[in-house]
Amino acid sequence: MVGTPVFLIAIPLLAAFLIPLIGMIWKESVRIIPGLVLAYMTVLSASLYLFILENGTYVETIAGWQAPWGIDLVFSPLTGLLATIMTFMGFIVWLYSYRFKSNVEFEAAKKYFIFLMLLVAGSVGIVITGDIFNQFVFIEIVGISAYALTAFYTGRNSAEAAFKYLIMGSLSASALLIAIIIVYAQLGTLNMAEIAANIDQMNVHYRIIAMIFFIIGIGVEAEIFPLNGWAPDAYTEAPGPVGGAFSGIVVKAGIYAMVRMMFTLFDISGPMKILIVIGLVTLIVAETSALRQEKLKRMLAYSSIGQMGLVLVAFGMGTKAGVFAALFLMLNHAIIKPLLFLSGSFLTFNTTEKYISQITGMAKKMPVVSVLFALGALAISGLPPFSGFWSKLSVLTAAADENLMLIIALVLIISVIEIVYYFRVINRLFFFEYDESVSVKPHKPGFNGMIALFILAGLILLIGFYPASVTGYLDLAADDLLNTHQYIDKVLQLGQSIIQ
Amino acid sequence: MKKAIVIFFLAVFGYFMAITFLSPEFEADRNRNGVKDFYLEKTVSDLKTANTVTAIVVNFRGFDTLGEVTVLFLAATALGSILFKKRHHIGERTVLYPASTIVGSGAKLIFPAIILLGAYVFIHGHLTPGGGFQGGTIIATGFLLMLISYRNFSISHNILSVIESLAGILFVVFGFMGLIYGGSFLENFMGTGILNDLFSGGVIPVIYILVGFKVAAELTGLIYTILHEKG
Amino acid sequence: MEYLLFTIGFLLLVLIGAALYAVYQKDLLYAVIATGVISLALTGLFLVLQAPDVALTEAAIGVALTTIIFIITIRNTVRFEDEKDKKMKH
Amino acid sequence: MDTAELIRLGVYGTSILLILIGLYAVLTKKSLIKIIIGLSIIDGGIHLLLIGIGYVKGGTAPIFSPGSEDAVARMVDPVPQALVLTAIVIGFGVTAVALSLIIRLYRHHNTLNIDEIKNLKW
Repeated sequence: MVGTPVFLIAIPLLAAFLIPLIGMIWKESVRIIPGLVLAYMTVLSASLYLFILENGTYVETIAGWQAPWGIDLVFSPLTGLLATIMTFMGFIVWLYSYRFKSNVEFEAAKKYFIFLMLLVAGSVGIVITGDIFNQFVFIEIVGISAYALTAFYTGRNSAEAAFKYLIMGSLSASALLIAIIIVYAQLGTLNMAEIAANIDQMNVHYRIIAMIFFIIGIGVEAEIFPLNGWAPDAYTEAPGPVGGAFSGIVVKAGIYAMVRMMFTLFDISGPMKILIVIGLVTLIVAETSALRQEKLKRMLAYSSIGQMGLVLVAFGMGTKAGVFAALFLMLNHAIIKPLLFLSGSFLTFNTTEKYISQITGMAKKMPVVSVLFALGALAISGLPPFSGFWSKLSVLTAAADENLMLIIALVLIISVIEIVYYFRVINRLFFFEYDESVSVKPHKPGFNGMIALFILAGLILLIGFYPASVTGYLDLAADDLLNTHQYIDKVLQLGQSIIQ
Repeated sequence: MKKAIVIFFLAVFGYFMAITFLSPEFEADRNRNGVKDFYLEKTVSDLKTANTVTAIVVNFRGFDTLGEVTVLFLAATALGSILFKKRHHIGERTVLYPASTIVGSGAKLIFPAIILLGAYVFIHGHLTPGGGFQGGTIIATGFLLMLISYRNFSISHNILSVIESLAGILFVVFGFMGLIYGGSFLENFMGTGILNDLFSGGVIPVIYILVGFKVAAELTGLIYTILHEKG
Repeated sequence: MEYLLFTIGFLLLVLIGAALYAVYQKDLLYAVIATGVISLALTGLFLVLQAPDVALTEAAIGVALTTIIFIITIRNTVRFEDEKDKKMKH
Repeated sequence: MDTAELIRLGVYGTSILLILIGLYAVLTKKSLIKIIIGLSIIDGGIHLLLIGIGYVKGGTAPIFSPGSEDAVARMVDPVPQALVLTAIVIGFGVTAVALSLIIRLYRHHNTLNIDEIKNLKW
């Protein structure tokens, strides 16, 4: 091991404070240090993950106080898997944007990389923390980095998208704080395991109200309907790689927070139905909106929201197969969506509007990027033999086990819709003539960016042809999420509870 | 029409809030023996810190505080990034009229006192009410007073940034020292001394003083940035 | 005890009054000052409710810093909610 | 109804009212600055709510002075106070970012009216 879970958060923070200092002397460091930190986080997270697969969940206490009293970090098969995915995606996004703005101001680049690094660190923090108020703090860290990244380009609309995001984000943060207040007032603790162990002592009315506030509070990051109004604008206006970071990292953290809250914290009969309803509404609204979009990134954003709806539906089934399918979907989405965003951002390079019509016939000019984009599009719409197929299949089998025919039918219809709108783009990309008056000027994509794209594409093909390479890990993670008692026992190691 | 919907929504929201917080059951069902008693007891016996809030902010929930200074750091950075202009010349400060002699001399007179008060508040954070955040913000208000009273009072952005970075780095380094000498991140690894002494509480006052420096530098920088913004 | 009750009641009334004033006032500068008054009343309440640490923070951040950055923003943008009278800007 | 009950109801009721007033401003007002004012009113309400949670009747501040080490039983709950400290600072950070966004929006649009700015669809 090269560290403990707390390094995943402390090291990026240390680096963020260090960068302005070193940047005064050595300008290139503002690009290199974040990359080194993200690479280190990936290695650390992966090695910790392998470690805990052998030795069981690792709970780290902070400031020397045992779990119910102090803040603790939980590194379990589920959180470890997610943290590894996130840090890896963070590294990929860094790799893609390494030369980003290299010809422009040093100050801007410095800030961009600090925000990116803290975005990843905050998302990892949301996942591995075991304390609800600590989670709130991390949500705010992610939030402020995300607002700043959205408003990064000084274009006309970016400030507006960021402002919209900020209003929704801070309203939902207030809701989250109210939920925390209710829980603390009733149970006198903020530790997740402690809350989970004592949730049945809480009045049912308060439990339901607190849960509603929690859903509102986390829903903005998790992009559930109707709290996702910010997403299409933010994805469109943010710099290209940031869209990939949002869909690959931030949303995953939001979904995790929501699922952890539903499965572990609030043990109400029927919360799963709530998840299914939320997920289905999100799915249908988002996918039908995606069909109508004229702008590439807006379409991708709606598609991303729709996928998250599907994830929630799969989680909502509440069975082992459902959770497994949901995690599989999350993994695939975390790989495929950044590929689409990153390659899409190469295709619409230097345009402000990013209309789909602007990429007409680009395949003739930028064949490699176009093929990679098409690969992502085919994979996410669930066509065999790519990775998306297996996750959609597992959703369908999970639904079939539970006899949820409505869900099966809807998922199939949605898949058709997805195929339609992705093929619309692919059609334009490959089978139309290049038209100089409409299309963007082709450019030579950077070397580092292409490496990032190839890594992602390689992963898609790997999972597509050998799904068994990941299913074992996902299986363990699903077990971990469903086993609330084990979580409580592991965190409250001594078996002591402050509430008798 | 829109207003009617909003008021309906507010009524529903208010109703739920009211039945949650105003019903007598809310108090009756409360579980009083939560973490509170443990914190109060351990603050005196183990940490030897008189101010329990400080002990919680810096030690029991120190990780939150680390996140919180990061939020401030991010906000200050974001402000610079959002208000960034291509041709970045330091603009004239948005103070329309120079301060009158009375305000000017008054500010000069009060400024050292404010700084002193801020320093007092964060040095005594573990003994009396106050601490790093409070002291830091008080110092920032002192600089604010000078900035709006004198058009040519200026602070070097680089120095602020160095103070901020050093304080942040030392905070994390103290956390790691806790990991090395105590066994967990941010653990109180120094001798705790005697309750109500200035040098008591081990690492708590040290970290809180660092937080004070960091908050003061961040807030001053933040105000400085926004003050030099011409609409 | 009566004294405590009176103080708290007064501060709560100030809070609600200032909040309503801040929302309905068309002149944003006055509205911002009203939010400063809210923070001031909150400071007093925190003090009465035995939270001196929070009172100090609220006094420094809520009353001084938040108000001043609001005022700077208003100075850089518009002063009136309606914006019809643009030349009344400052 | 005794004093403690009155204080409790008053504090909770006022904070709920503050939250509602703030929400009303956020949802109906056209001026961006008014929206941010609404947000800070909501924040104030929530902070008051948190402090109200921790208050016990006749309690003392959670600070030990020499010779009062046995006062534990009468102290108010320090945890919500620590949480409010964090929340206030975070709220200030968010407000500062929001106001800087407003300044930039004004630079581009020369107005702060939300109806005139909207060229992104909701």
